[in-house]
Amino acid sequence: MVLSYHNSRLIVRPNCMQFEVGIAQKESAGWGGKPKDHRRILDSKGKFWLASRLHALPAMMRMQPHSEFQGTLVPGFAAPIAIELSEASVTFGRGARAVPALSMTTLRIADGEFVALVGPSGCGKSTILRLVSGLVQPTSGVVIVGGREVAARALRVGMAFQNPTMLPWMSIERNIMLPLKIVEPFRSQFRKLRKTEFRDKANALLEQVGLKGFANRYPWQLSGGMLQRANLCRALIHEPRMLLLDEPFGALDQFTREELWSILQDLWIAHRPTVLLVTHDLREAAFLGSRICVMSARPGRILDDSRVDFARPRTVAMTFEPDFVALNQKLRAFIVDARTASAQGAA
Amino acid sequence: MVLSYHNSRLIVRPNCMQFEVGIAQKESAGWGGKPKDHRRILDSKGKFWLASRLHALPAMMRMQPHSEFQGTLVPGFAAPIAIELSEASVTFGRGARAVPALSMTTLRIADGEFVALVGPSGCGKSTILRLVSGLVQPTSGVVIVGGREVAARALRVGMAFQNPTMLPWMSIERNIMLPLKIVEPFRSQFRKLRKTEFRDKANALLEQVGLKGFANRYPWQLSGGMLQRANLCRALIHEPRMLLLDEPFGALDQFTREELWSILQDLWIAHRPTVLLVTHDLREAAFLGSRICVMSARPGRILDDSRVDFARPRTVAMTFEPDFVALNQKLRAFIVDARTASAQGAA
Amino acid sequence: GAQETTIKFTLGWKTQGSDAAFFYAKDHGFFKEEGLNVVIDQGEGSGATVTRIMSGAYDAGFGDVNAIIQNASTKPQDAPVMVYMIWNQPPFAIVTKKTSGINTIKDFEGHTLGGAQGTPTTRLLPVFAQKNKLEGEKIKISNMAPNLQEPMLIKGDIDAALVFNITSYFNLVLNRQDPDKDYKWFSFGDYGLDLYSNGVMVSRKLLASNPKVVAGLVRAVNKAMIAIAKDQNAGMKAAVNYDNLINIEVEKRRLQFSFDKLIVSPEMKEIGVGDVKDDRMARAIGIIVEGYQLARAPAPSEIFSREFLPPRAERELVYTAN
Amino acid sequence: MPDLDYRQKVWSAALIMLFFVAWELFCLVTGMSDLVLPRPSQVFVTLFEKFPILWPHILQTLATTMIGFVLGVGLGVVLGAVIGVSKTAYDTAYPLLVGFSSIPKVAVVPIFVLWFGSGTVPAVLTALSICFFPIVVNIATGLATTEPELEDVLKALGASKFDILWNVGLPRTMPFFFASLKVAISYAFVGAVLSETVASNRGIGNVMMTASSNFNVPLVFAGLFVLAGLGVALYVIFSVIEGRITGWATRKSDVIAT
Amino acid sequence: MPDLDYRQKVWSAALIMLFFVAWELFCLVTGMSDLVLPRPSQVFVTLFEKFPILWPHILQTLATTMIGFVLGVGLGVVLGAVIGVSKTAYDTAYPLLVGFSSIPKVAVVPIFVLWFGSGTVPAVLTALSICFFPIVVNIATGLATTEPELEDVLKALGASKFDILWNVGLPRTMPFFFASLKVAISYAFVGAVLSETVASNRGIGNVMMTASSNFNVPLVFAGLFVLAGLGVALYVIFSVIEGRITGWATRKSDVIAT
Ligand SMILES: Nc1ncnc2c1ncn2[C@@H]1O[C@H](COP(=O)(O)OP(=O)(O)OP(=O)(O)O)[C@@H](O)[C@H]1O
Ligand SMILES: Nc1ncnc2c1ncn2[C@@H]1O[C@H](COP(=O)(O)OP(=O)(O)OP(=O)(O)O)[C@@H](O)[C@H]1O
Ligand SMILES: [Mg+2]
Ligand SMILES: [Mg+2]
Repeated sequence: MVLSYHNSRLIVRPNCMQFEVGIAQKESAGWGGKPKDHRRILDSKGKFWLASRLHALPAMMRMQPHSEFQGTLVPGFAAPIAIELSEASVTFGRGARAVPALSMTTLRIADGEFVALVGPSGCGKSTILRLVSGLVQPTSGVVIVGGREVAARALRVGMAFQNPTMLPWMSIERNIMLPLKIVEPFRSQFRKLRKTEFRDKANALLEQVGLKGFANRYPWQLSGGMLQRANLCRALIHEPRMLLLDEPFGALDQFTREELWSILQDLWIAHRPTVLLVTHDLREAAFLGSRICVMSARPGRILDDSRVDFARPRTVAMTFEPDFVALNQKLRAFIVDARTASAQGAA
Repeated sequence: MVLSYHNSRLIVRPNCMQFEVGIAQKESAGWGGKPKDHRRILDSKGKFWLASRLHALPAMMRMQPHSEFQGTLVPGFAAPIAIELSEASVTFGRGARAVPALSMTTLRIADGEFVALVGPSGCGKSTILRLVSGLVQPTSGVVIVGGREVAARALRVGMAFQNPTMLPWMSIERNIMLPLKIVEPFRSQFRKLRKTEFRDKANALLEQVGLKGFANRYPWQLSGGMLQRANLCRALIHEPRMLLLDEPFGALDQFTREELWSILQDLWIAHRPTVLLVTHDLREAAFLGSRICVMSARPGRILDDSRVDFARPRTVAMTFEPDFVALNQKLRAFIVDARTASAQGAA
Repeated sequence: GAQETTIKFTLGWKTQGSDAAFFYAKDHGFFKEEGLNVVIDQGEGSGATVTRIMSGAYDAGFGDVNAIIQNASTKPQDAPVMVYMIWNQPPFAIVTKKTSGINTIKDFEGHTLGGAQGTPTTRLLPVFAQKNKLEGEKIKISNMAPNLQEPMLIKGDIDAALVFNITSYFNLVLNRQDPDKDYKWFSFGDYGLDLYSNGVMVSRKLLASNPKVVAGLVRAVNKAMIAIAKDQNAGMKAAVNYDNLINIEVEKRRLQFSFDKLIVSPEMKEIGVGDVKDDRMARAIGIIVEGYQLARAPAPSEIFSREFLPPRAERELVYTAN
Repeated sequence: MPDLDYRQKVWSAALIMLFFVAWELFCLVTGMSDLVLPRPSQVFVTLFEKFPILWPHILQTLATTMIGFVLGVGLGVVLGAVIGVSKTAYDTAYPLLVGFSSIPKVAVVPIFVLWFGSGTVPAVLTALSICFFPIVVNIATGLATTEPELEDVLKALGASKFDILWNVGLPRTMPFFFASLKVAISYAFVGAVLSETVASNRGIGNVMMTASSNFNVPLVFAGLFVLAGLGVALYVIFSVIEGRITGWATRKSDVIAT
Repeated sequence: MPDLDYRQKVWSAALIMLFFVAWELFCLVTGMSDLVLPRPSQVFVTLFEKFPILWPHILQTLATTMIGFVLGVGLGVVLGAVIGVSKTAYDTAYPLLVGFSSIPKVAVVPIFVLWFGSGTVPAVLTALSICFFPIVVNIATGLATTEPELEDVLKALGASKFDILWNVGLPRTMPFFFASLKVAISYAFVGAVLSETVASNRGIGNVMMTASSNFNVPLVFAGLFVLAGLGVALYVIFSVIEGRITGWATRKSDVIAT
């Protein structure tokens, strides 16, 4: 569903089977028109809905006018909101077998922010990413995903799944080029002359992550870490405005990992996509994130939301500096809390 | 194939399609009988082979007599060799598309040792585990896997795959109980009254790794980290004499990870299985391992093989002590070397 | 004429020597002379010819008059009409091995007869039994496909078979038996079931819309009949021309058998080939109505029309085997 | 969502009804002769009237079909397992089986009849011989395409080939096994009826043969409807079993329903 | 290991030969009459002698079968895709299709003949109607059991249902599609021949019918051998294509061969 007033936004609601990931706003005009206008919601099939039937409305009202992105992100929505979860809960299954995966989570991410999400295993981090990408619908609450791109059909979201699922019948290269086959504007160019151009692009990316020469291999011919790197390439290739990365470096050794941190940071500085990164590595979170959200154990909630103000570009050396270590210690403490919350949650 | 002289050992050779993982020695009598005797190799079908046809012979000759395990392991084979790779190479595919995965690797692991294997992504760590478990045959060289168990059919090897492949049609509990259905002596007891006993055992293990209440879920209902923990349970349930763990904690948060370290360490101290652990976390390697092997980049070789002499049981606090940190630094340096070796290898 | 009318014509079965007249007429341009383009297709059975014509898929065909009687009883306005009777005598017969111990028809009681379902021979057995004062309940019938009857008879699985003599005779020959020496034949015609059988039938639609065409068709077939009665080899040549898979020796014998046993009869000599006697036809209708327990007995005129027959003089068939 | 399930079922039933209504209308509008294609209403009336007569024949056909089907499934699973596991069996048996399947069974029935007499045995054999091939193919393909990663789990435990087949290969193949059952059961009916039309004194095939020689086309269609009904009934039974056994493979729909 | 491959092939060919030798011996030893089951040697001799006569019939049957098969595959894929994707279609179409398949096609052929005349059209339609069901079943099952994880990859990109079907569903289903082709091609032959036996002046079915009504059993078997041969030939062609397209699914054997 798409909000019709000035900004077009994706609204993923419960029981809404059909959805589209994101949609760009038409003009970067400010929010806050007449409330009446807000109530007209246009879905992807061009049908109007009354907003009053949606939980979304209050959340949308709270949004701030758009302003140009300047330097470090300031919470309080100086930039337009790219991702908003309002009291979103997800429960898998029904009845006695129901598993609450996420409980009343509220999270707001501005356009161009780099948010790292940490938390104990099984707390619902992947579920948040799946909510944002529209693969899962909230059982209650609202998820709004918007963007800045003009007139693009999809938000060009780039997702690196936790388990790097490559399509086994395609070579690595073709797997990586998949988003270009699907997402506009690449899609329409795919059949034209640009195929070799795209192939070059894929190979350049593969080389960057150290997979030169593996383009024509099949997924099962790669090691776990290599697959994970290919997975990252697939999330990046269509230059998405929004990156959802689920432990993208988990199976990599320390050095490869640090190399990729820098690559990702450079990319972020250059293009400023909105990034939501799930990780277990606190150093990684602190190195990459502009904000770090700590989640409690299942069913997850956001326990802490801290800004990370170290200057960019950050270097690996910085991660050994006292400030950085102190931040890590602080996060560790939070996670200990999160785990205690877990113990209560489980009881 | 099984060596007939005193000790029965598994020999995994190239072009030998049928194999068995390990076999116990009949008596714990010493090695080093008459060379002539060594030459008689009995395979699993009871057929004799002339050892001279095998590359194995020189490697076996070098084995030392067996002695009881005392305290810390001393390299030099005070204990019987549990795993031996002699100049083992693995190349996947043929001709122009051949990928050398492992090159001339020699590695000897005594019974009851805890060896951590670290190295850059794609260097062949998983391949070594697959060699030892018999899932892959060396293109050249020899792999010998023996053990101390008496009269057991299989070595009760416990393997945690890098990608936790659970059978999707079985609940987590049944997945975890799979080894009990296959491996003697549990297998024969499985159909008898002991099924509930086994189920209790599985549930106890699940509770230990924090998966209480998930026994009857299906694999796709678990998060990445939860699956990995279940995967670990499956490797442990049949109390194997040999544990092959491929990044068993990769998808876990720091604290869950540290908890499981301690559980694994306790288990090792209590039962002294031979453990081969692949990890990217140097702290993890140093915390758990009695020996740490560092591999070069693809095609891998063992670059460094260091003993870790910290007293057992080790605690998480110890990992912050200077000795420990120093070891980590040393390992880091080795891995930098390993990656340089990689650059040459790739060139 | 310049304008040829296409007639879709279905045979009673796969290509057989006894169909030679149609091929001969086509080969020698008899149809063409009448302004007809006759397309001949192989059939699924002489009863199915009636269905094929009734459904409109075919205009004419070679089939069983008894099937017309059945259909005319319920659907008088749809059933085709016989316009040229060829098989004056019924081919329905029971065949048994001489060694089977069946010497008279009374001996059928207590024996198993193999029958192909729905064929007139099988269906008329109760009438046969009743007319000859046999106890019908004592005769067991085993159903089987027509081409299994002779093998099962030879093998001894059945004691006798309910057959068409023209088919069964040659099936036995092809099964390397001597049908004359080792087998005994009980022909229905000899036991009070004096039925007519196959001939040329046309659809009612064709009859109504284009009687001239029907007359032409009948004329051409009649001409061919008379020609091949004199020269069967010429008839076989036309048959081979149509279908080169047939076994010429056997099919020629079959052609001669058809003349010998089914076409040439005292009645035929009296009234000429193609015609029927109305009183015999009425009797035959009575038998069929009884055998099939039909609700209504159609009049002979609904079944057979002699309107299109050439004059008697042109229907003088003289059969000489060669 | 039980109410959605319910509406789903009603909707499907309505569509099936629609099919028959369309057929009825088609016949009425085109004035189709019932010798060619009777109207469903005629067929149902005939079926209802003749049901007492048909009943023993239905039982006969059902029995022979089921025996042939069960034997066919057994044979199919064994052959499929052998072909799926062994390359030699694959290269040898596949061409022979494809060749055999390309032969119309109607040509084989007479041989069965001559060997085993007319009646039940050839019907069972024909049902068997016509229905096992889809099962072979699907079992063999399922086994051949089983992900080696799944098998490795057992291989690493020193499991025998049979253990692997039993614990990994066959369960993984279940969805496609059930798929092939749908084909197999309907072909089993075709086989049994075929044989009955060639040589038998009982069974639906026999009834249909008699009816067709009597030009009683509605009765022929009643026989066809009975066959279709039996096929669908067995399909429904298998569907229920399938739902229980292969639910894991179709979890997709679960997730959507959440 | 090319030499292993080669030995494999020789070994398989030898086993197939063995089958015919065993048949020959069986007939010789039991003194089987060639009116029931001719010896393969007789059949091959007949085949060789009659080949010039058979040739146009072979072409006819091959042509009708191929047309029916291609149409059947098309129909099967479309129906399978619809059933695999839509729950309503699943609930509606499956019972109808199972019911339709349970009907012996031999009962349907006369209807086709009455509508379209005898000859090629009913043969094509029969081949089509007999061969599409295995394809429907396998495509539908393949789509329904596609791992949601694979689909998620595309869903997250905002792909349309068709994109997902095209890029994930169908490729994943390919191994089972090819499996069903093996069943479909052989049944297509059965269908075409069936129709030819009922109503046609040409084609192998017609030859076999003529031969069988002449009790020329070796010629009937020659026809059967031709059909089997055609089936196998097409199977071999599909196998080659299959090997190229679905190699990824059978990588197991690759790994062993390494
Ligand atoms: N399809 C599903 N059906 C049922 N339960 C599910 C499903 N997917 C996830 N869950 C449950 O939801 C909870 C959260 O899962 P999620 O994958 O979001 O965890 P996570 O934070 O990513 O954990 P990890 O760090 O281990 O990957 C888990 O308890 C899991 O069991
Ligand atoms: N089945 C296969 N076919 C072809 N190549 C393979 C296969 N399995 C592994 N390889 C190659 O072998 C090399 C070593 O793989 P391996 O899985 O042992 O790496 P690893 O050390 O475990 O890496 P990681 O830390 O990324 O898991 C890789 O380059 C990989 O591409
Ligand atoms: Mg996760
Ligand atoms: Mg690995």
